Amino acid sequence: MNGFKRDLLTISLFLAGMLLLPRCLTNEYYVNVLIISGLNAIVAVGLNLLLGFAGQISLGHAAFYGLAAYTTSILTTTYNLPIIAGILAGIVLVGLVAYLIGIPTLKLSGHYLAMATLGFGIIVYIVFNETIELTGGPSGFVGIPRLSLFGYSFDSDLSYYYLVVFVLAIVLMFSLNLIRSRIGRALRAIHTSEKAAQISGIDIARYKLFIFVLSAILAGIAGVLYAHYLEFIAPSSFGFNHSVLLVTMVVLGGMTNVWGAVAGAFFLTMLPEFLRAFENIEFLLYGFILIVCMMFLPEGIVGGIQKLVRKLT
Amino acid sequence: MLVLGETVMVLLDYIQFLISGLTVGSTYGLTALGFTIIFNTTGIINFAQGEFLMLGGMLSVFLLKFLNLGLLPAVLLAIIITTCVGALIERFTIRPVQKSSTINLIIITIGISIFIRGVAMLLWGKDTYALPSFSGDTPLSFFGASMHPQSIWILSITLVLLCLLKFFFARTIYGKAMLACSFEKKAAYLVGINVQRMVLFSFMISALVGAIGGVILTPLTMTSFDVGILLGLKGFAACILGGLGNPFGAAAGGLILGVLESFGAGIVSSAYKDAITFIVLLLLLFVKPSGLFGQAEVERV
Amino acid sequence: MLTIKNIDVFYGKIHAVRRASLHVRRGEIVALIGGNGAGKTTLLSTVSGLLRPAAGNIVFDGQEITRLGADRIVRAGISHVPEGRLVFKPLSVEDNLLLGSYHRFSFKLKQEITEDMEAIYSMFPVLKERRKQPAGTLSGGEQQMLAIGRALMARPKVLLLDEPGMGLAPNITQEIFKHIVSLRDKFGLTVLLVEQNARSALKIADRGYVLETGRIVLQGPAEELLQNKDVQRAYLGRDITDQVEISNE
Amino acid sequence: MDISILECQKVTVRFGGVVALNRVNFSVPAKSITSIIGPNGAGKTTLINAITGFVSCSEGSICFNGQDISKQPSHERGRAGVVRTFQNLEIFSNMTVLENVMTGRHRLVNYSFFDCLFKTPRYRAEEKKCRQKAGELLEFVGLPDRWDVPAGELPFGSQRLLELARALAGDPHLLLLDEPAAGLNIRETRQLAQLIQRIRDQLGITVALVEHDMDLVMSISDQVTVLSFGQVIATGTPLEVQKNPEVIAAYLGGEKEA
Repeated sequence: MNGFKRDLLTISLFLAGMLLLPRCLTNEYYVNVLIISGLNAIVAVGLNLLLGFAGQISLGHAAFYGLAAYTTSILTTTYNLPIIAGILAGIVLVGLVAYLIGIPTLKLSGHYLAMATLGFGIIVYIVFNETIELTGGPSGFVGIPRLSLFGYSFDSDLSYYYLVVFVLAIVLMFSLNLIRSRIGRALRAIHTSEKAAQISGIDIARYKLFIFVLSAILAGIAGVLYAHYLEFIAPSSFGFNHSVLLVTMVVLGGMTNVWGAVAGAFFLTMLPEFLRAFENIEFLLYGFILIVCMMFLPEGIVGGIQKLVRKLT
Repeated sequence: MLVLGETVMVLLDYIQFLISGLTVGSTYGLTALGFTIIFNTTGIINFAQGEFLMLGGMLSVFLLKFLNLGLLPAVLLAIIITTCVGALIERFTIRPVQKSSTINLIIITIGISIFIRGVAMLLWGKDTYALPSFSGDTPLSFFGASMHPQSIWILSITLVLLCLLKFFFARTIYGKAMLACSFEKKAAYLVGINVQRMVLFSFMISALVGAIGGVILTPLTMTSFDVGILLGLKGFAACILGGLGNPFGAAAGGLILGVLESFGAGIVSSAYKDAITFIVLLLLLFVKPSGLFGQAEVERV
Repeated sequence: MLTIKNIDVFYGKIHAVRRASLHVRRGEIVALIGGNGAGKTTLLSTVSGLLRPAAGNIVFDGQEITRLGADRIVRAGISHVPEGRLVFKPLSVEDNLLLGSYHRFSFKLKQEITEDMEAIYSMFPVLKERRKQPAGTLSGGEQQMLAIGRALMARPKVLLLDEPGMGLAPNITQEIFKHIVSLRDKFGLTVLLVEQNARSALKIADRGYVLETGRIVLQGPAEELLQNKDVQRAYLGRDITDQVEISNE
Repeated sequence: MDISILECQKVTVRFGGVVALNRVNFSVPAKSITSIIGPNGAGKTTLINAITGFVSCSEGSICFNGQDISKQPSHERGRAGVVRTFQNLEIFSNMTVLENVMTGRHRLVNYSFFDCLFKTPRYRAEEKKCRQKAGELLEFVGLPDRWDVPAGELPFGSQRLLELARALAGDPHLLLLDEPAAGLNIRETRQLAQLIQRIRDQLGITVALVEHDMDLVMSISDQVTVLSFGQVIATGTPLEVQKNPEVIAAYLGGEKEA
């Protein structure tokens, strides 16, 4: 009970803070950065469920992000379907693909799983680039309609920002609820000891598949929101580098904590905006963060702070 | 006659595909070999393996162009520097965290690879560089198919390197000691092998092999700061194709992958040549994760 | 020659050896016996440097070796034949023996090493027959001979033997024990032997120590221990009839 | 004795060419404490692994409550009520003590994915019940406090008890313990002996254990089975087994070879 109330409180605080944030900004452009951060955070929270809680790596999550984005773009633009249909189709398709890929893939572990998800990501990336009639190829897909739902059009960046924050808050709430349930316990059990999990009656294959699909769906939700926000998408946003960036966000924020992924996503998305010379050292810095985090701070920023607080009190 | 002519043409094409496939495939094989050497002594998959190839090529270009060294000294120096980088990686990032879980080690080596790539980009920018061929660019004719002289260099150096490694692991006590570490670590300690040092050596040898692969490939394909990604991934794919942990399976996996890719590009579509690699790989992983030449033991990791 | 003083060893979180002390004199065969889980293997692994003791010290030939790495201890002259044999299965028998001489290997010594290898072959002729075979294809007894041969290739002064009879038929164990005795008689090799099979170990040993849950509970000349009823207790637990009598009183 | 809850017949397990268990017949009478003993490498842990499905047997049948479970995956056996602990402790170190036990109750907590997303009343009721039960069990095994600390921070002896509590949380019919006393001191071992007896007497759960501490085995067992080289060489009461010359030979070395 206690944990539940605390979650509700933190999420309300987070929501309030996020909603007030744009008022403190001097430059409208930053709303744009915040939206992208929020979208990345949605993917990262999902990836964290897989990576941090269930202990299964995916180096192909950007592919799910992109798959949903392209599906809704193609359906709503080329085929003029209503946006809501495009969005649903995008999310459902991603779930389906994750399910089909997941059945054989999740039998693998460690290096094999990393390789399989990575290979999947690269195949999808190549398909985005090469099916030019469908996707527009490397130069991108243009003319995607801006999101409008139930007659309301999210034309201003600010309204879109509120939408993204709202979705993120719901995703967070659900994730926290999930973690504190028997399902969350089963996932964490699989992470530490598959043997002991089995003995407790947990069907590990089923749970791995479940969380893989769920995290892909979250990536899909962020993907459709991304497409209908930017109105333009290109394969380069959904490649191997982006998959690695997503993993970096989760690792940096802290794999054992739902909030870690959010912190990591906002930090790494906004960082380039604040470092002028960043473009040149971007990679270098990401690499450095990954190494240092894994070596000295395996629980990430949020996990590290929590530990510190616990030690002090 | 027309039909016969066409058959000959097709045959010629096939020979051409085979040659270019084997050429590229041998660099995949070398990369895969690098993965295997480290994996066998430590159980780690070094996702930064591709960067050794990049460093080999880029450093050669840099030493040749900007320091005005001759081709041979530049290449040799580049290989030596890369080998040292391998040693540094082991000493400062792998050794302190050896007991970490697989997932953490994967993330660390990915971090290393991004870091090295970042440094390379900072130093040399995003341009593409060329390295002169070792012996001119005049194509040689081979059963009517044309062949770049560098291909011969690549094939022969790969072959020599394979033989040397085979000799090292099968005939010298140090090679055997290195294998011993992977088979039975505890017993390796007990016969007086300094396992820690063997791990260091394995990183150095694998960096060396990677650098040589990078150097010989560069005159044919050019190089830039990010060539390591795809080369590394394909090397890893070759590794799994041949059976993780089996050095000669890895080399064979590389050749098979190269040929497959070359035929795929020639017959199906060049656009999907990279996809072919990974589709084959995924299918293999689903059907037989132990690889074509591996034992049925997947739970090594 | 080898003195262990008051060592405490943790195996993971388990306090496996508690303040154990023992000593082995030159040319002696000392048996370390006790039920499973008593800490025998842990104790041996600590001597050979695979594990670090939390407290206490180990002195060998007047030199403190408590904190040396395993490779340095082999160099100092202690060879350990590990529990479960741990031969390098994919390597040939010959390579296994060769690696036994790893710490002293150099091209100059090649002749000498080949001679040592021949000596091992004459001791275990079956290994010579199979010298090109991968060690993994050998039977359990042959692997045990190989493991001992590999350890001897290091030319040790002290041999630590961990359960050489485990999983082997009694007659093969007997044969291996015979070899151990003859090694001591011929070369003055010192042996610290860990065995579960208390009787056969004590039969070849000069002295023995009985370990129970990490503590040395009994020690003495081998013949005395053989007669001692408490040794059986250490293996099969307190005699229930005793307990019953006590509770009836 | 009473009817058997578990009946292994001619169970054979091979690893590569090695026969780890050779036509083992082993039965556990309901509501009993049955011990499996034997020298190192005799196949004791392999037998537990075969019963819980971590190794598959190449021949033979394992019947639990009259039903053949030898082909079922581990988690289904767990759900059927065959639960175990591990020699090297497999606790969930990333969870709190209480959560560990709650995880053990996984199969008995009954709500859906949507119940937990929206924290429906059903979720709350079930979680409350689960937490309560977990608390009771923690008290039962003797861990009355520190439920909110990460399980990895508990001392070793407490982790053993925690693992026991987790195993009990699934309301098992048969509890298999793999060397429960390993690493415990004498006082802790004595407590463990009492606890095992309470598990049988108060909870009515059948217990089978592999153990090296013979004082423990002989004092609490109703029946002892002795394995050697993958074969059963004796079964009987502790007294019978202790006097059995074949058993003494297996442990101390036979007389016949002299």
